[in-house]
Amino acid sequence: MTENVIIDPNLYFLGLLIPLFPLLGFLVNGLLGKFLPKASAGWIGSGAVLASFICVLYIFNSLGVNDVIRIDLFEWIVFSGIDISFGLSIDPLTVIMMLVVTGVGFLIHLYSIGYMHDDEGFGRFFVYLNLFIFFMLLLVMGSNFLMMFIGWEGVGLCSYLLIGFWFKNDAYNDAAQKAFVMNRIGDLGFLLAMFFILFQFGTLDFAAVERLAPSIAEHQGLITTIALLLFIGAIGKSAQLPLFTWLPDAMAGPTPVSALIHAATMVTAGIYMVVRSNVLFALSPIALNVILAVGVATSVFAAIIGLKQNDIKKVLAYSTVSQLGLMFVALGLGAFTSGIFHLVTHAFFKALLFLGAGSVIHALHGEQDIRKMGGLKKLIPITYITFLLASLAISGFPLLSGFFSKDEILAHAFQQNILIWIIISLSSLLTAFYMFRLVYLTFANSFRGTDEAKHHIHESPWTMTVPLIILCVLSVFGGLLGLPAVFHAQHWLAGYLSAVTDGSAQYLHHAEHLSHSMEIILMSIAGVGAILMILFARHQYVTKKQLPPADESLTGFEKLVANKFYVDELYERFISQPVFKMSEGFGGFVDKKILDRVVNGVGTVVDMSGKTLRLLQTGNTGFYIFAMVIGMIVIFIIRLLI
Amino acid sequence: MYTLIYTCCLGLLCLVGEILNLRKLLIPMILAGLAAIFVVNCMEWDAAGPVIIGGMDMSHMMRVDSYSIAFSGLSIFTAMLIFALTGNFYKNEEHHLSDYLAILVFVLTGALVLFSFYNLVMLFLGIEIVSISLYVMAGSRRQDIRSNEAGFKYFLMGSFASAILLFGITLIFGATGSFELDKIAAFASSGTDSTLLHIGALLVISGMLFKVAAVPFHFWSPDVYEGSPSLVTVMMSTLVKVAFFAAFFRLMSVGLSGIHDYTSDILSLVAALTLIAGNLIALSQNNFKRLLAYSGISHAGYMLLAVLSIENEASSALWYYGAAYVLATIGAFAVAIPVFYFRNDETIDAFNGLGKKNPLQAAFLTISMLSLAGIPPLAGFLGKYYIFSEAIRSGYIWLTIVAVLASIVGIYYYFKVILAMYTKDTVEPEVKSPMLYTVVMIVCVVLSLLLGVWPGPFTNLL
Amino acid sequence: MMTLLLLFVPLVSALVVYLAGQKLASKVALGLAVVELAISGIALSMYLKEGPEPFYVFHEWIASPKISFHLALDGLSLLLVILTNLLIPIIILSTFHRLIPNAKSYFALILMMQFALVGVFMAMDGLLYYIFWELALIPIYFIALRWGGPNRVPVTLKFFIYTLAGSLLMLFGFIMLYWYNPQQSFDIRELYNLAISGSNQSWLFWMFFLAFAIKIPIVPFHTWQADTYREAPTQGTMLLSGIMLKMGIYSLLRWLLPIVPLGVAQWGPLAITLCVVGIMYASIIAIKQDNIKNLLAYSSLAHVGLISAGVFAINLHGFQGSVVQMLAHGINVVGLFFCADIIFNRTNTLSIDGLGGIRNLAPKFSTMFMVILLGSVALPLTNGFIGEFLLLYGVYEYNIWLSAFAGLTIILGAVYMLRMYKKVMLGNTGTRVQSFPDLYWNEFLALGIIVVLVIVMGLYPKPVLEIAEPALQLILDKTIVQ
Amino acid sequence: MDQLIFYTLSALTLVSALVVVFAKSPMYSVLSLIVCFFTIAGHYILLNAQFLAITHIIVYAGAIMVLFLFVVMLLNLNKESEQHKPLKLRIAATISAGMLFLTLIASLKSTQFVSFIAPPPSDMGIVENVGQKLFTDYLLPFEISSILFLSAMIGAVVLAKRDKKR
Amino acid sequence: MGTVEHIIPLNWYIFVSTFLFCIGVMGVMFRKNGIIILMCIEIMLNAVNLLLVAFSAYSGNTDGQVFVFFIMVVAAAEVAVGLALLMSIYRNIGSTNIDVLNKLKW
Repeated sequence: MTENVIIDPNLYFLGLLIPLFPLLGFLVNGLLGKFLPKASAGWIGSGAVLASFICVLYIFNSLGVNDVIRIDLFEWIVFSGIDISFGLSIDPLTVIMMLVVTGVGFLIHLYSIGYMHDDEGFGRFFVYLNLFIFFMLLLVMGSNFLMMFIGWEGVGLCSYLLIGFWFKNDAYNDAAQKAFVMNRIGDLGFLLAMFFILFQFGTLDFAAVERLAPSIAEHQGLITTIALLLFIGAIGKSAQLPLFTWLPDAMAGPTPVSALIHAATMVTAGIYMVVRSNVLFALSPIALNVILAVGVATSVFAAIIGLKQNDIKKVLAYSTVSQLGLMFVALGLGAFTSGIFHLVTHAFFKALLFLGAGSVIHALHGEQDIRKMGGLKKLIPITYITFLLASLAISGFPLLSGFFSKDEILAHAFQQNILIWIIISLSSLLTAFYMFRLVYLTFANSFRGTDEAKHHIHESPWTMTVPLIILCVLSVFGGLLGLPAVFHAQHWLAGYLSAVTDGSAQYLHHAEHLSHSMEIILMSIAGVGAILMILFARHQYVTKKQLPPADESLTGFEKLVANKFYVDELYERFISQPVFKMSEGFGGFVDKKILDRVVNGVGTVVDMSGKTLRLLQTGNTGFYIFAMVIGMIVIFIIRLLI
Repeated sequence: MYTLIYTCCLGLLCLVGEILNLRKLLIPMILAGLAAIFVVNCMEWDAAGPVIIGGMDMSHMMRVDSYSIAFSGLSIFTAMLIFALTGNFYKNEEHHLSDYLAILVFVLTGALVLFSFYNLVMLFLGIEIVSISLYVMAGSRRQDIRSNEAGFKYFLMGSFASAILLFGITLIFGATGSFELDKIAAFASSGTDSTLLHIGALLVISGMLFKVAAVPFHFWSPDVYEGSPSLVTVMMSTLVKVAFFAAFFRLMSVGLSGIHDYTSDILSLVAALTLIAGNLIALSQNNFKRLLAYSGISHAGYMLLAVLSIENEASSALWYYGAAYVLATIGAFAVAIPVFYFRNDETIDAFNGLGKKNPLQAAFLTISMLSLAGIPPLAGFLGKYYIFSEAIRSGYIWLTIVAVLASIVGIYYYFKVILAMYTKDTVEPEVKSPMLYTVVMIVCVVLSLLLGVWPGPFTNLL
Repeated sequence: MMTLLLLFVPLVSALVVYLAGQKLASKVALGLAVVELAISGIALSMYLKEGPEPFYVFHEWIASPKISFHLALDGLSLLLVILTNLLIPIIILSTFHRLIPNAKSYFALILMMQFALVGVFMAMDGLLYYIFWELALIPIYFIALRWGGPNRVPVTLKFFIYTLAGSLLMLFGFIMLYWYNPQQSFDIRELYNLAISGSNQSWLFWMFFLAFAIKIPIVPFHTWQADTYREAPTQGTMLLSGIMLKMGIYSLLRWLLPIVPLGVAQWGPLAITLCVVGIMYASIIAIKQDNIKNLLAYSSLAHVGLISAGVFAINLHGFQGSVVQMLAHGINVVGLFFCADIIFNRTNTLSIDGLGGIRNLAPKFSTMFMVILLGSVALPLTNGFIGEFLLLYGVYEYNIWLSAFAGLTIILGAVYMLRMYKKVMLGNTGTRVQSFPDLYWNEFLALGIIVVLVIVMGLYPKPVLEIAEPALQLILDKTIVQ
Repeated sequence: MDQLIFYTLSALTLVSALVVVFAKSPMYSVLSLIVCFFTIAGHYILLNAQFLAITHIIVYAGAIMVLFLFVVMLLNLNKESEQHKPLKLRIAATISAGMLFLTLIASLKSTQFVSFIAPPPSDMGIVENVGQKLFTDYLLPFEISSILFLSAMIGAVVLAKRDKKR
Repeated sequence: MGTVEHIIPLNWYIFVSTFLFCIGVMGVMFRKNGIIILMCIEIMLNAVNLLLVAFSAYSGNTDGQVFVFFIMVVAAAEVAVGLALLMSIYRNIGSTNIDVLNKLKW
């Protein structure tokens, strides 16, 4: 990899501005919020993000494929053996992520203005959102692992704050806390990984680590440990098995939050991190296989659960988990670019889906159960159209963005392991099915709610619809970023990210490239499969007008699935409860009954012995003299014997 | 030497003063006299020659050296503090005042003899002067049955102990053919293994242990301390205790140093017992004087460490500890006696609410208690430190550990008093403590602070 | 000169405050504390310019036994002195808008405490240090005793005797050292170069370690802590948790490791294990605590466990981490206890059950509370993170598994802290929360300062690291056995 | 001859002492104590301490015992049939005293003495020798003992004289 | 007369006086009448005196005899004070039984 560090004051300055704008927005809204008119908060927030989006665009077209901008602000933790600078660096991968973050971020800000306009916490919401954007940018821009970790935990904090945004509701607060703690579990792994790296290489700087990593290639154990610990972090952040349960609960937050944090950006941080340190992973086949396994398992598992969810946002949440799994499959296969590709497209259509869902919920004044919806296609047409297209994209309908990105991953899987190809194709078929189950139940047929509710339904304001339309466009044409060779176009994204991924290329075994015909066959299989699934869903829910039954009527496997395989309950039973029991045991028993008793016991013993000895003092002179005599006798005897 | 003579004269003067009806003047006179004697004593510091009487050298009887002068100075100063308290204490029994004062002065005389003795005869006489006078003083509240009891108990056990002491002295005489410390020391260190000497030494030590109230010869002290008039208790627990210890130390370090190995482990056993028993029993006491009696026993234990470790510094450690102990105790009593008087109660509850009613007194009593407990930066702490340091230096490690643990226990009962003052409440009115008492209290507390913060002049006194 | 000023200004101020009378006491105290803070600021600038030399004070105090009035101010001491002088004004500030009976004694005692603490951090003669160490115990005892909660008498007495028991053992150890020292003195420079046999060193190690372990406290010597923190008045708790337990950790660094390196080599592993066990033990207990002060007490127990673990890891990273975390923890815990006090002052309860929903009554308060809380759960860009990162890294260098276990603290810490925040601040308005006026100016000021410190230290810890490094390097060299 | 005297005297001494201890009535105790003292005086004479013997008789038999008698009469204790301590205690007392005796003897029996300046002058005990000693070497203690007397005297007076007020 | 030290070994005197001493000790523990106890103490003192005289006779230096004088002095003084105390007690409780004296204990 030939990175040439360009020192251009303008770019340096712009790069610095990118995170500063959201920070500024955060400070302004946070500190001066109460002095400004309520509405302004939204515009300030959005403006800040827009500003940094523009900066990103500028950098995007002025940054060559092999260029890197390094922005070293100041020495952070520096003394013997440790040298961690507070610095940012911008390379193509970063740029892509920044584009997603700021671009999608801006649209969602805009959307939120409409969505949240009558919420009492309007200002606070944008404060948090800006803070999130700031941390997310730090995450993707950080020039070393610790900087990334700042962003990493920062976004965790923001997600905590935003999930619990409506803090009066205890359930929401629990969800928020759950999210934070589960992320923390991953973070511990990340932290330990950093210790290993720091100890091995004496630095946490990405470039340096990438340079030095091969030196320990022969220590498979070590490198695998590092990679796996890092991956644990990714698991926590990107909601993979077994730490995925927080994400569905995280839907407690306002819908734009779900769109931004829990679909488009934050949850993909894990992917970004793996790609960022792809060399480390590439050096450890074991780690890659683990990733692959986890990814596959997650994608199928989540897809299955998705089949039986009736909360519009929960369905999307599980599909997110499943899609993230798919991305990890890509990474596990060593197809880092494909992972990023799917990340980007997914960001588009999943954000769109959430926003659409938000628009639906907005229209229905907070109703989220799809069994109480239906027939909305005429009432909120824009939402319907965009939502439909997004669903097509995610289901892999030919020539839409999702089709290409997914297909690339499938192709890689096919090259390396036919079995994996089968499994993930299955999961993408499932995806297509539950997505359209969702679409049809929501929009098709006739409204199943009360007339009173129906009366209130209306299309959302432009601030909400515009982002929908833009995202819709993106998710339709997003595929252009990575047209496969079949279309006689070179894969743009792959080329753009080559500098990043080349480092690892040499360590990955490359199966021979598929023949075009084979690729076309695969594509058509996937496309046809998707379409068949969609038709099947239509048959089920439109023709037969089937309705998902009430939860309690479910039995057997369905019940299991509807209850998410009781994973939450298992964790509750086997982790939380024991810890609480321990807490009570330690606090109530060990601490009070044992340790404290021992300490007090000493005191008691001393006191009692005093009270006993005291009785010798009988007050009888005869006895005193007697005692003295005995004492003397004892002395003499001691002296005689010794 | 002159110190002794003048003190005797002072005692006689008291009696004369009685005859001349100068009761009012007595106490000022004594204080002035003691001050003068104190000066004289200090002047002897460098000019201490052999003791000459009627042209005869009495060096075989007593020697005035820095040791005796230092302790004399301390005890004279103590006596001044105590006499300052007598005025108000005895104001109800004026017709006996002069007698009491005279006897107390004679106690001081005996103490002076004890500091400078160089012959077992002198030791014996000194002890007896002090003891007999104290028997009287302890029983001096004749209508008070408790006082009688205290006096008689003290008398019985005291004379019993004296008899034992005498028996020991006799055996030593039998062994060495002399009463002079020099000769005894010479014989003892000559290495001739004489059982007579050993047994005699043990008996003498038992006698001394009784006088300093060490376990198992301590039984008299709590009862006597509790029963006697408070002022006498002060006298016994401060001046006299120090005097006996000084004598004990002199005996062990000069006379019997030759058989130190023979006596040391007996003594250390006794010291350990004393430390443990004294502190433990004190925990459950509710009567202030009795509490101080037990605490006095435990302090005897600490001082025994000094007696055990007979190095040069040990004497100054003993002196310093004695000083700290004396100051703290007198300071405490200077607060306590008026409280007892006004609240007519000698238990710890008498101090309830003192923190609110008399903040000054409470604060000073607190400081005295802290000093007794050995909390820095008060004198009590440095005193303990020296004693421990010397003991460790002389290799009594386990004994010192016992002492340390014991002093941890000790803290508790000193704090009982403090807690009573600050956490309990009372309906009793404020205590109006006489001016002289306040003065004494302030002097003691200030000194024990000074001694703790700036001990330079006093630490290497000897 | 500077050193003596630093040491004696608080003592004088204590007297002044006592004489100032009940009305003025608090304001005078605050003013004088600020003066002291200014002095330490000057001292800092002097240190940065001229290094430790100008702060060196040596007078013969007692000839025999040789005890000298020997003060010095290296980086380590300087930082802790600054921490002390920084927290005292905040602590005093926290009493405004509160009714304090017999205020003059209260503030006089607080300033006495400051005097003793500064002394502890600057004393370089064993016995002098010991005297200050003990002296620090008296004021806090009386503060807790006279202004404490309903159950204060037995609790404080237990605390006093327990800690004093430890320190008496330390005194014993010091005397041993004195006689081991051929020059026969307590001068730290000589104590650092003693050649003591391994077996004796392990005795000495225990004598000192117990004293410090009780003071810090390290599990299982902590049983006095929670009760005392709960019963003591808030300012007392702040002093105890914010500064006083730093005495213990500081002493580990200054008076234990370099003096008995062999003992440390022999028993250090046990000690560090105790610390790590303590971290998990305390964190787990904290989860289910109902009383806020108890919860904070246990959390603080967990934190100091980690700090001590870093010390016993015996490497520069651990040391640096412990120093940074000492400052961080001092600041955060004071802030947290102040928040607890604010809650108690408004709702008259500290039981989590009765509380809730304060968030929407007092946004300013809850925001600041949140920030400080994040600092104590070691979120990046807060002071807590720097400390815990370095500490865990130090422990990692010592032993990977230990650091993995110790690392659990960042999970458990999040659990109990957020649980507490959730139950106290969020959710529906609790039964005990009728009206909750937002921060008064003094509370806002105090918390504001703390919040700023939390962020600033997290953002730019470099100065702290640089100041501390030489001293720590020296200690490390003395500790590592060849 | 001397031996015979010695043995009889010693026997008398011990027996009379025992009588003092065991006698029911105080009066008997007093009288037997007097006997005991006289026998001890006899011992003194045997041991060439003639002057001491005289003083002994004067001081003890003459002064102290009279004092005892006086008090016994005054408080007419002789009537008061004193009930003894419980048997247990008395046995304990006897045993402990016996043990003390045994231990002492056990440790003293094997004593060899400092070489004596033999033969001692047979007139060492007569007045001028003792007086010589007393007023030269022992002048200081002699003076000091006056203080003792004084103090004891005052004390006795203070304690014993009836209060006018009562 | 006056040659006893050549006929009778000193040990006999040690024996006798020790025995006497122990009788005294026993008496002190045995009786509870103050006066008798006082007498027993006198016995102890006299045992000491006897031993002293014996020693001085055998070692032929007068110091022992001189010491006896002082013991007598002290004995006299003690008796005086002791009886005085006893009187005042008798005045208060109408008895010389020392076992009554146990108001002060524990």
